[in-house]
Amino acid sequence: MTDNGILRIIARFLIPFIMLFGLYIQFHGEYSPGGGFQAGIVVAAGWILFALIYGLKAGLEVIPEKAMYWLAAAGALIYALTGVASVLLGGRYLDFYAFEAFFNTPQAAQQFGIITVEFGVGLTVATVVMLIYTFFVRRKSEWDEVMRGSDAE
Amino acid sequence: MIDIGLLLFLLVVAIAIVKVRDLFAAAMLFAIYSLLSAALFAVLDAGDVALTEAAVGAGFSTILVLAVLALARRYEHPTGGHNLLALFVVGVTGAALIYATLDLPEFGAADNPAQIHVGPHYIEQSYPDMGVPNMVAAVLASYRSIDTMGEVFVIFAAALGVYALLSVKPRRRQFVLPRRPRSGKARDEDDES
Amino acid sequence: MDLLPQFSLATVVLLPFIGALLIGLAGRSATLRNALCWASALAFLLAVLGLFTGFQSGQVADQLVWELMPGLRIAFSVEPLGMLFLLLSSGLWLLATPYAIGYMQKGGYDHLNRFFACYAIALGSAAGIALADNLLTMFLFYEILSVSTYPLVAHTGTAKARGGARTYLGLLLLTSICFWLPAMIWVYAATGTLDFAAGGILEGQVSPLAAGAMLMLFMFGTGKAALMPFHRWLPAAMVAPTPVSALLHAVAVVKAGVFVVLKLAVYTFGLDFLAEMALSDIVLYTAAFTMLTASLIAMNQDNLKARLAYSTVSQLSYIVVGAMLANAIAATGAGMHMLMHGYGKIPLFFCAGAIYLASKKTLVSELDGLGRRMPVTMTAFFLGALCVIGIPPLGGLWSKWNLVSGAFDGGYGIILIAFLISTLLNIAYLLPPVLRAFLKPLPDGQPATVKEAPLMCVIPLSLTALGAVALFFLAGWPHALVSQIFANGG
Amino acid sequence: MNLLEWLPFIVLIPLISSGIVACLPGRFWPWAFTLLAALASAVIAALVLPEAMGSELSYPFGNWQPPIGIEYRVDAANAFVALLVAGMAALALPWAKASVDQEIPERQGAFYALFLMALAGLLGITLSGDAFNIFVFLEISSLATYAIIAHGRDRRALLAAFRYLIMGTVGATFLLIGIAFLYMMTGTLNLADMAERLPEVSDTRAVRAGLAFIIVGLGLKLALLPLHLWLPNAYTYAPHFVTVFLAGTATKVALYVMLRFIFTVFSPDYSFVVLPLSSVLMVLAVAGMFAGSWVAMFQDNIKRMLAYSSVAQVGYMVLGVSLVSAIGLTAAFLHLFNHALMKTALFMAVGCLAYRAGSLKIQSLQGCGREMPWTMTAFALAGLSIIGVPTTAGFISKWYLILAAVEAQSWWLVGLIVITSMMAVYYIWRVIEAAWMTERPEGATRLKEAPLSLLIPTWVLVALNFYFGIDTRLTVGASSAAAEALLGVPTGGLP
Amino acid sequence: MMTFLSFFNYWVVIALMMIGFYCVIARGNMVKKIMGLNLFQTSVFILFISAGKVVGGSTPILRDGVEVYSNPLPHVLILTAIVVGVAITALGLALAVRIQEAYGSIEDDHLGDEDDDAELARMNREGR
Repeated sequence: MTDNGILRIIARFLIPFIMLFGLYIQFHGEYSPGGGFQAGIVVAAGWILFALIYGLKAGLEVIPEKAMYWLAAAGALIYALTGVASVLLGGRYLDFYAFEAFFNTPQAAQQFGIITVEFGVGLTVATVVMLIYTFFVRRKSEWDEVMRGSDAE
Repeated sequence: MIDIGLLLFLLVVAIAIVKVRDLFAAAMLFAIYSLLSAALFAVLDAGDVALTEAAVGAGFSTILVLAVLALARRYEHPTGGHNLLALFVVGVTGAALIYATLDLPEFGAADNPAQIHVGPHYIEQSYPDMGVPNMVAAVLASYRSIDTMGEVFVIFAAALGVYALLSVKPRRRQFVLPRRPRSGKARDEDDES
Repeated sequence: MDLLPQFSLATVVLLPFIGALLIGLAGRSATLRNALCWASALAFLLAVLGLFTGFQSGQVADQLVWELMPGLRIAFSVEPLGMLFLLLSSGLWLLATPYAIGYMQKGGYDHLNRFFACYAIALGSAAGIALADNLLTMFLFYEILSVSTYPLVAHTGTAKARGGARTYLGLLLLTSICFWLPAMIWVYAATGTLDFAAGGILEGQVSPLAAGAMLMLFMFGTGKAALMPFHRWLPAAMVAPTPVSALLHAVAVVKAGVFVVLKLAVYTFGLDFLAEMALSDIVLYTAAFTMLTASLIAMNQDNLKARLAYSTVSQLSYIVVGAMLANAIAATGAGMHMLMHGYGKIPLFFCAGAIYLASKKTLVSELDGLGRRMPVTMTAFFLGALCVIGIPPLGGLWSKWNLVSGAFDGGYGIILIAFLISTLLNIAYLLPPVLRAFLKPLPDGQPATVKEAPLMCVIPLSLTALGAVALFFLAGWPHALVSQIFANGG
Repeated sequence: MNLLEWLPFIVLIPLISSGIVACLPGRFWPWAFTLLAALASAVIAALVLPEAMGSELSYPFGNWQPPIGIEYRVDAANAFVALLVAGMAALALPWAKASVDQEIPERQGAFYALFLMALAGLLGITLSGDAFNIFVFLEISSLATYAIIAHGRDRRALLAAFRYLIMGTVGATFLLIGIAFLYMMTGTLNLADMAERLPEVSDTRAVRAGLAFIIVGLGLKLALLPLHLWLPNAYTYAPHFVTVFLAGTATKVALYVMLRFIFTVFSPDYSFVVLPLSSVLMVLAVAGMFAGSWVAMFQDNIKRMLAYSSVAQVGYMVLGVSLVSAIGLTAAFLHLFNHALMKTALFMAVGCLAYRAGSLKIQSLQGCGREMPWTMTAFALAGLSIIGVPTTAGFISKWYLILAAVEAQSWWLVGLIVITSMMAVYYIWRVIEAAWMTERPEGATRLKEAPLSLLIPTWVLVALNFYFGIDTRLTVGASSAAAEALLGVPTGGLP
Repeated sequence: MMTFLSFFNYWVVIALMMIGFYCVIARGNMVKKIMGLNLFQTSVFILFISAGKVVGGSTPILRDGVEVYSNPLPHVLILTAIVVGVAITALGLALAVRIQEAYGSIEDDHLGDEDDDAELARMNREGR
């Protein structure tokens, strides 16, 4: 598939749009269907498309496996630590009204909280999907390598 | 009505998934099933769910199944006849479910318990409370935020699990029953995790 | 008097356990181990004697160690029956110590640290049973006794020993957990207490029928009393080295069993209540049946130790019968029989061991002519046999006398006859070995090299046999001791 | 800050720590951080327990009052279970170091992170007062559990994990169906709110079926016969540390949630009078006690034997519940706690054995008692506890169980309890006999005693078995308070 | 009273669930089992979502001119449940891959039954 020129060209155009769409879902989630999870999947889908066409190796050059792993943890921690922050500010866990001090209205504080945690969700989902995809697809090539190696033995 | 047709269609696809022995075909059918149920969700006013089901069921899950099929046999072993015990268990469960539906509230009625308790609060209060028009997002990320946090950790756990399982390098010798290792070297390598 | 140490009750119970710990840690030095064995036995005896003097002057206080739950206590107290049992076991432990050391070393056994440590634990648990203030404490030490004697029975580790030990532990735990424990919980549920009290705790609290059911559970649950059909463990335990058979299966373990029976009869059910209960007769007749059947079986055993084991089964039932006759005279007789049978049976086992050590003979039919080679041993055997049978001038007479008059007083004619027949059977199975040894000539072709067993074995067996004789003359004090229970209106 | 504000951190500390631990490199830091997290969680749980005795604490997340938001609602019953779970984790972790280093030399960050998630999931189920939140945390713990079971060295660990995954997910889906019915009938997910609104609709088929589905779903997690099939293999082939932790906690939490539904959400009058739940549970419990003990008697692999014994012990707990009395329920909670102590101790001892011996077949362990005396003594002592010898924790729970049966005049149950105890004697004794009363087979490798880092925690657990067998104030007090909290009535001074 | 449409809706959903459930317990192939699991769960999701539907209502996103909204709560729950489902699928399939490598099959009939404990243990020890 990596040799198919037409696909490459289409992908080159398509992938930015997919990413844009993902970001739109991510940050427009309060107004229309969508949110962190869907955005994460879409962004990951963009990357997967890239990896399908340019090869997994190229995909991993864009974002290395280690980075995915850490970002996945980071996303979950962003979510959790937002809650901790609200406790430190004197509220209950995940009580976004606690951020009111930084904003004009309580609603704004809530929206800030929602956007932050949704970002955490999106980050984790996107990286986890990429990570799982990486492992499953790479398994095949690793396996082929082993088979070849043992045949040569 | 559209959902009668959709439901029947779902039924057909589901039976086909169970019946078909070619796992590749089953995976494709499963993607169709997911898309159909996504359509059903959309009909039932659940836009967010529809989007997610389509992305996950028809996209991600299918890719994973295909990746597994690249490593394993594509065709399922035939199972000899019907599994009577399984049929019995399923029959009992189904009967219990049907028994339960006899008293369930009318589908779609506006005065169902689910529609008059708690639910309206979200519909009415989410905008005043947080100025977010998408009630699903409001409930998801604020009213029931801890659930969603749990969800994030579930998916993170899945990633860690897959990482732990599949970052172990595959070894040739695992195919055979490890009764008599062929050479000392192979034996050393066989040890895992 | 002041020379004797005055320990609290828990300390007395703890002494053998401490000894066991030290013996277990003694390492490879045989001298150190032997010294520790001696020291523990001696210390224990002194502590018991000290307790006895305190008891006589009424100075011993009850002791609460710990309260598990309201009404569930680990507590100790002392009363005449327990005192008697303590005196018996502590005295015989000291006498058995040289025998055990000699036997085990001469016999070339391994793992002696474990052996002597478990030996001491068993004695300690017997003391715990003797001093228990309530059913729970008694149950606790009863179970420790079962578990701690398991390694002793299985000591040699052969398949046969393990099989015997499995039967042993299996039956003892089975009966105690399946019958004793539920009965105890039932008593607790019914009365809210488990304490022993003079005159019993059950009267007026439960219906006679329920009490009867409890009695059955308790009596058959006390597997150590070897009531049929739960007597199998005792012959099975004969695979153990002889010192174990001697001290534990003639004294500590089985006496613990019948002690529990007596104690339950007197302090939980109360003799009066027991007499009212129709169901107690079932136990009574089962015991009488056991008494006769075990004697009959004993007659047909060629293996000397097995014969002695069945004899023990039979003799234990005397005590159970005594308890179930539910009157003061019979109960006194039962208490005394604990002591008398202990002193009568231990020389028999010692002798069996000595014979095995000296000549490797285990069967009655092989004893021909041995009396001339081992005169001391066989004489001791003779005295022990007479004591068990109950012939003057040996202590066994007095306990049997009391038992028989108890049966007479209670109007149990059948039991009276059973005692009579049983005594005849005693003669029939205990005297033949002696007669063979002294009257028959050595069979031809046998090397004449058999000599007396080592002194370490011969001295204890002579001493215990002499003790049995002495008890004939000193029977007054155990009688007085046991009678105290009933003197103050019990 | 007052204690209530700390309440959610019982769950949150392990959960958040898992994110951090996943990124820690090497072998020391993941373990140390995990230990700290579990300790902190246990300390908070210990502080909360006295507070929760006799009163209910409610912590609304996001400050949204229930039933709009999700709350943690804590009374004596779940505070007790939470302390048990967190405490067991904190006690098991010091033991983990050596064992995990040996079994899982690499990627320990991921392993400990998964462990923490399993722990946080269990704690979350325990504390949550919201039906769907229970489902989510159940899945966190389950998913993490499948993954850590699959870490076992034996390849059958993979199969065990897979089968557990299938059965566990079916169970969770059943739970979800039950929640769906209850939600459709009441319109709420909050348990307390649900309890208030249920009486109006309780006489409907949907609600009855809902309860049935919830019980079947939780029964799977609880390993109640005949839904126990996943347990023996999962326990046998999981890494030893995982078994140690799971054996003490996982089924207990499922039992607690079941009790919460039976007693609080539905009233006992409903569950046991309208539905024949009592007899169903009793039959299953008795069958579990018997079948579990029976099969355990014939196992060659010690770990598998103990796993079947766990099935039997779950039967004891459910039996206590099925007697529907204050004493019975107290007995169930007591056994829940005590069984955690004894099984953890036993599996720790077995882990010590495995650390040196490799194989856990009884035949290959003949004579090991003399080569590993401390390990085998610990095993024997913990075994006494499972048999129920006085002064051990096992005796106390057996005492209460029999007391409850006597009180209910069910003599046949008394008989069954003692008979299964005898079976326990048999299977424990088989190991002890092999360890001490037989000689080491010819040519067998000499075993060294396990390292102190394994032995000390094992002996701490053994000591606790005896401590709680002697000092019963805490356990009996907390258990009867828990029973009171569930029954909603004072039990009137238990004997 | 319930109308036919209601019953039809619920019963088809139940039929779907049972097909999935049957697939889980009766099929030996692990991939098929996981698919069955997904079928089962997805059908339960449909049940949940139907509980939130109000006839004549619309997607719960606040807009002018819309009076009746469907209940957003089930949607939220099912969003979470879908994520849980995909997590399980991923882990299950990863396990299937490893089982395929270790046994050469993913037909769960009697895999592992004849594994030799002693042999595996010895190899583990030597691998150490």
